[in-house]
Amino acid sequence: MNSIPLLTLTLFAPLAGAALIAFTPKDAGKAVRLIAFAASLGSFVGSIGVLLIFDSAEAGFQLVEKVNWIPSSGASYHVGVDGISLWMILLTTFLTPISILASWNVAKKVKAFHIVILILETGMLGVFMALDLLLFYVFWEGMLIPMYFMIGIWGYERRIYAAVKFFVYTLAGSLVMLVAIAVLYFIGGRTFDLTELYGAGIPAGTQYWLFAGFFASFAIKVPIFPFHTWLPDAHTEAPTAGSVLLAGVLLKMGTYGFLRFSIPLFPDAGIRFAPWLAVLGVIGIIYGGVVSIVQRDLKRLVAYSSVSHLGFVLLGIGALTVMGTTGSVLQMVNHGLSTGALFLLVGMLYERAHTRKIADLSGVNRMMPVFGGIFLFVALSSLGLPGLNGFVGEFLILNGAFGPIPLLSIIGAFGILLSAIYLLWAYERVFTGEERLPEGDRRSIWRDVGRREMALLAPLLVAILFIGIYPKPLLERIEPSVQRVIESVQGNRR
Amino acid sequence: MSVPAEWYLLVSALLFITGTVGVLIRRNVIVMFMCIELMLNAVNLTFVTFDRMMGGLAGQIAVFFVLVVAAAEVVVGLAIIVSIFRRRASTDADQVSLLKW
Amino acid sequence: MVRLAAQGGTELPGYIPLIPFFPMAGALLLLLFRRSIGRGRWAGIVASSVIGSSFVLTLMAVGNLMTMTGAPEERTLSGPAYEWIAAGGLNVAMTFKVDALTAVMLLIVTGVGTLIHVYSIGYMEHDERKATYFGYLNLFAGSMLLLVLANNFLVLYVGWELVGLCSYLLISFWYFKPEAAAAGKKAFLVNRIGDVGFLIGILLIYAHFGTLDFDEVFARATELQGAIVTAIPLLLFVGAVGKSAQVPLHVWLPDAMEGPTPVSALIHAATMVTAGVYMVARTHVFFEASHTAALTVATIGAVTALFAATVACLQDDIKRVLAYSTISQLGFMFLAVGVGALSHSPVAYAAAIFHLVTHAFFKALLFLGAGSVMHALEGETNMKKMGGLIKTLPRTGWTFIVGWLAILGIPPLSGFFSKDAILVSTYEEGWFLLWLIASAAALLTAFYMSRQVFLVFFGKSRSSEDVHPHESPSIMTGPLVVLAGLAAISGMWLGLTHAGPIFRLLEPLFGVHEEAGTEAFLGIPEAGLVMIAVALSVLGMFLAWRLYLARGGEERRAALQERWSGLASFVRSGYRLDALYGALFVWPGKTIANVAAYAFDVRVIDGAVNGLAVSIGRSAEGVRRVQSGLVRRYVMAMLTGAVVLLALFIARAN
Amino acid sequence: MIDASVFLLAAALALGSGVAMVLVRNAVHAALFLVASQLALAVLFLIQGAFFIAALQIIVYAGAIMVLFVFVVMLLGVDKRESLIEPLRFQREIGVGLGVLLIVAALYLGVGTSFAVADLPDSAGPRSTEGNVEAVARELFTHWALPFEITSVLLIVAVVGTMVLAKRRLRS
Repeated sequence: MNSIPLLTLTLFAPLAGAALIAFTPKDAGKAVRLIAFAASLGSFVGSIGVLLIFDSAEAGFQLVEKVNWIPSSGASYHVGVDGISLWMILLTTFLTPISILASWNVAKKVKAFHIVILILETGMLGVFMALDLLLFYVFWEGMLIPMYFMIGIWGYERRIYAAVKFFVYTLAGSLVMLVAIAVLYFIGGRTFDLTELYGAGIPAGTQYWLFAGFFASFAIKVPIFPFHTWLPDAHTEAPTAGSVLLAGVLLKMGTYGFLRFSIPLFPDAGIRFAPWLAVLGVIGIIYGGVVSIVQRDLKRLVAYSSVSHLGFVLLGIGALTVMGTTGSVLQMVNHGLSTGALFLLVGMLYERAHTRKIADLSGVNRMMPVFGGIFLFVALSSLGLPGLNGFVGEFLILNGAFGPIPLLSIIGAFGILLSAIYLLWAYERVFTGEERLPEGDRRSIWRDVGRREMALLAPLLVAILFIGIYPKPLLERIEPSVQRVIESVQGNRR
Repeated sequence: MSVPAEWYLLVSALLFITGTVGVLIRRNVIVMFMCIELMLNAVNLTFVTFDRMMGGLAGQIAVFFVLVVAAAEVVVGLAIIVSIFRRRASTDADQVSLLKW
Repeated sequence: MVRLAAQGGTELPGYIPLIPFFPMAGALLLLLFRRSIGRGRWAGIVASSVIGSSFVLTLMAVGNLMTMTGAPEERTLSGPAYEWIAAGGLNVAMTFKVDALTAVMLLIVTGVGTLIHVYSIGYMEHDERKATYFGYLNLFAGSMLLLVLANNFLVLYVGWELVGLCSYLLISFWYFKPEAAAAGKKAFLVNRIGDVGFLIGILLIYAHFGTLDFDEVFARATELQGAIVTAIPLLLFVGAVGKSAQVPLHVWLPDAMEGPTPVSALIHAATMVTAGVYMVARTHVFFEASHTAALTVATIGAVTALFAATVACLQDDIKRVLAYSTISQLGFMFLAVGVGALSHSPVAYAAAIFHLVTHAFFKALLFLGAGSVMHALEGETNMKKMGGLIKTLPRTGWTFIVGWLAILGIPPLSGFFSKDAILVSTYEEGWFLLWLIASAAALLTAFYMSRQVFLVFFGKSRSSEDVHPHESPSIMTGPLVVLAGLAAISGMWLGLTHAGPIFRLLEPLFGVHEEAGTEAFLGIPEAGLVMIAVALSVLGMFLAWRLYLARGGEERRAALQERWSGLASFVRSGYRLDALYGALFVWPGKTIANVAAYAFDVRVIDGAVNGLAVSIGRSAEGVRRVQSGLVRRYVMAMLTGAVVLLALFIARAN
Repeated sequence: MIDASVFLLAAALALGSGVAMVLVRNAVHAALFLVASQLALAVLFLIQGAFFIAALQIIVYAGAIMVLFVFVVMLLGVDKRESLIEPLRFQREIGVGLGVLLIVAALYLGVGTSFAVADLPDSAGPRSTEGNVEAVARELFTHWALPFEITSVLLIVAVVGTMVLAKRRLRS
């Protein structure tokens, strides 16, 4: 169909960059950064190509590539995109160069850092592209390792604890999923191929168990209350780039997994458990919001807000309506942009103040008005202000969920109140009021947003505004694929 | 009337058991090593016996390879013993228990 | 606004989307290039001309509207600007509609807005963040225009939230003052409480109609059955209560006075806070369907009018008096729409909008006048430190007096006509109790406004020696004069009788007023009601004169103070509602959050996770002793395993 | 009959010296007993017709490998005798117990089963007229050529590894 294996190129461009970096001399920091940036940018260009080729009218998988991998076990290198994964891929390739740019000041083991980040990108892209369960699993686990090193080596004070917690927690979930994959392999006719496994006609009783197996892995990744406690630790201790990619991309893998695997593979179980997913989502919205309010560490606050935001995504998926689920996919993108940007900003703040404690900061706006303005803008996007991206997703989710599960939708609507409380209160304490810092060399410490920082923030801000005002290009590509998933499930309802 | 194959096998089994018990109860590493050699020999006998029963040559080839491996193993093993002895002046297996936890 | 051109043969003239677009673009320009535009008066000039061009476009639209022929209902301009959200059956376009009600609102927003922009040029002369200020102001104007132009609940909601944002930004414009920052946040959060109700109302509407377009929803509004008939209007009203600062969500508005005074005039008096009234009027079909909802609106309106008026009587801050006054006047408007919905009375609706218009004029005038006074006194806001300023600030003083008489309802100034329309229609539709409450509020209004005027402009000067009041520049007094003119004549012009232009204009929306025989409750004819109202105003004025201007006033005040000091401080603090809410919601909320975050999350959930890890670690600690490092033990373990396996094989073979 | 008696003799020798090897306290004696056992095994190979293996057994095992053993024993102190005290609790008892269990199992299996290939050719050789050594060589260098070559790699690795391990550090 397509002569150039665009997906494969996009997928492995970062890995090639990593290999190249491995052969650069140790002290060539600048070259390493440039190679890494170029490689991730190459991947981004590739994904833009994918976007251009992508046919928005087609609901199924496109740009499919399939090569035998382990023929004896029916595993193949099978990749493709649909309207759901397309945006996840773009989000990944969009955020990675930004993260690399944001890490320009990382001085520790520069070479290893960039190798890790590029391997991570390939892993993340693979998760979103894979249409073969075994391939998916390999990428799913594969990206765990670079993230582990990223947190463990380049993190803050409690990095080891956070990294181990993250790793063990996620791995524990994945193992259960691996068992489920193995069972599915034998039940579903000895194949790992997703397109063949869809509609494999698994008996409902078995579906429940397999759903539970996949749920364990995805629920931890999302994370769903009460499996969320790895998240604040990992996000807070990770270096900025790590936090951005964790929040921006990794968390989406859980909700993406529900949409790509759990629900279409096990439609009966999907219908049965979807309301409970929504319930967990609403618990996440409220709980995450409430807990965020009283966080004392700005980065931790942003981390907890992710729990709340992903609660919305889960609510939309649990609604099992085209509108709600389309909103969820959009919200996944939105959260990646907004929370990614928030982590970048908190990172920049830390670089200057060397503290993230809310109580230690005050009146920052006075010294860095541009920075304060950008922070407010992103916070507003995160709290769902109409006209910015967050609102579109949240409204679609709430409106889509209102039909089947009105009560949950109403409770979820209070999430927008909570997000306003925690974000604006934090903004008030950190950015407004009287500045409380030594006079000394304030100018050099509190320089406002620099050129490099602006360059990496600006694309995010533009995207946030664009999606808020004109979400159509996204929605019209997401909807057919979501519709396909929902119809395959709802059509199965007996 | 030739000797039935089962007898050979029984001898081989007994030899093997002897070697095993030797490994368990002896503490001199060198002797333990010898016991392992005895076990290998017992297995060789089994190979040859089965080979005769099947009427082929594969068993004898296998014995050949076992011999080669055994030779290599002995050489490396004894080297290890020598270097351990240099450090600890002992060939007692119980004295070497650092590789744990 | 990415694609502005009207698409595909709609009736919407291409210039309509430009009305909100101009200020929005202006805002973007000012905020992005604030450094280069920030010098001199350029920011103000850009912002004013942008909003001015919106005003011109509005005039075009109104002209267009007036020259239309056809049935009154069809005299509208409407259509989508571009498709916004479309997914899963939901299809929301940026649809705009200009009808009579919108036209009125547009004129106020752009007209009064332009005046206040111009005034701000003078007022913000010395502020170094002028460009930011004007950017926010433009953003507000654009959002408000979006709100009133919306022909769709979601677009309305967009404008609704955006004006809330601008209110937040402008209240905490001087963010380095902790009070200002806190006030802004409070405004946003209290508004958000209302917005959540509004949002749920929208969800409910979509669930039942499958669309959010005004025309279709209103046309089918009577289809509703059951509890939802009441639920929808009440939820919408929750939004209105938050936005329009009605009891019990009014607490943000007095604090909002931390913002620059022109902001108070534009956002917190003339335009944004009236959005709630506009919304209820716009969705009146729902309110008419539910007696409960309509009664709630009218009652809350009346109660708020009285409640806020009592508080206003005891404020010493020149702006806080006006803030409470605004709350009270908004209560009048809600009373009117409530009565309109209760009794299906077009006159009452029209009276609400009429009052909205006149209030916009005279309250903006009063706020700007107060701003001018503060400007003259270098930021002083305490009325106890003013007095006799009519001599030094003649233009400010006389225009302020026009506003004062207008709000009092002294004929023939505008407030007289609009307030009377409300009181009369309330009375005539048979809501005697509500009329009584409103009349009491009117009496108090006369009292506190007179008190303010007497304290500020008459009597002896109480300001400290080193303050030398000076009249504001003409760029500030110019708008005052224009507004004073409007406040004076707009009543006569628009609504001299029930056949006045404003009543006629709104007929397509609310229905035609039928001059039925009025069944007066106590047999008081309309003329009598009017005289009662005027008498009350005069009485209020007289009381204030006795206490604050006449000889012996001070002693009388002292006596009252002695007798009622406890009550007075209670009322002055706004009935301690802030403290009550603090104890009722904020404190428990923070406690719950703290417990959830530091006890539950850290101890229970994370405790379970870490506990599991620790217990696995502990058990591993025991198990690892098995690995003794003793080779012979290992061999024995292996052999034992082999023996067991062998035994199993033998057992299975038999 | 000759076969049987040779078998019995050789088997007894192999087993007897095997047991003796386990029991004697002196390492040199143990090595000598092992040699004896291996020689007896070579006889058992011989009477089964595996001439080549029998030769290898004597040359490589009883010859080369055992020399190495003796060499190391001598090197590491020939005079040391293993003490009779067993430091590991129950190690000896359980070891012997397991051995007994295994012997019982082996006897049970050996007596209880028959492979029903009673009339094997007694000095079997391959079916062809070729001698045993030629047959093994043909097989080894045709069918098993690659594994055979790989053993050379193994041996080289072993030699190098041994040198590395046993080399004294030259640093002072």
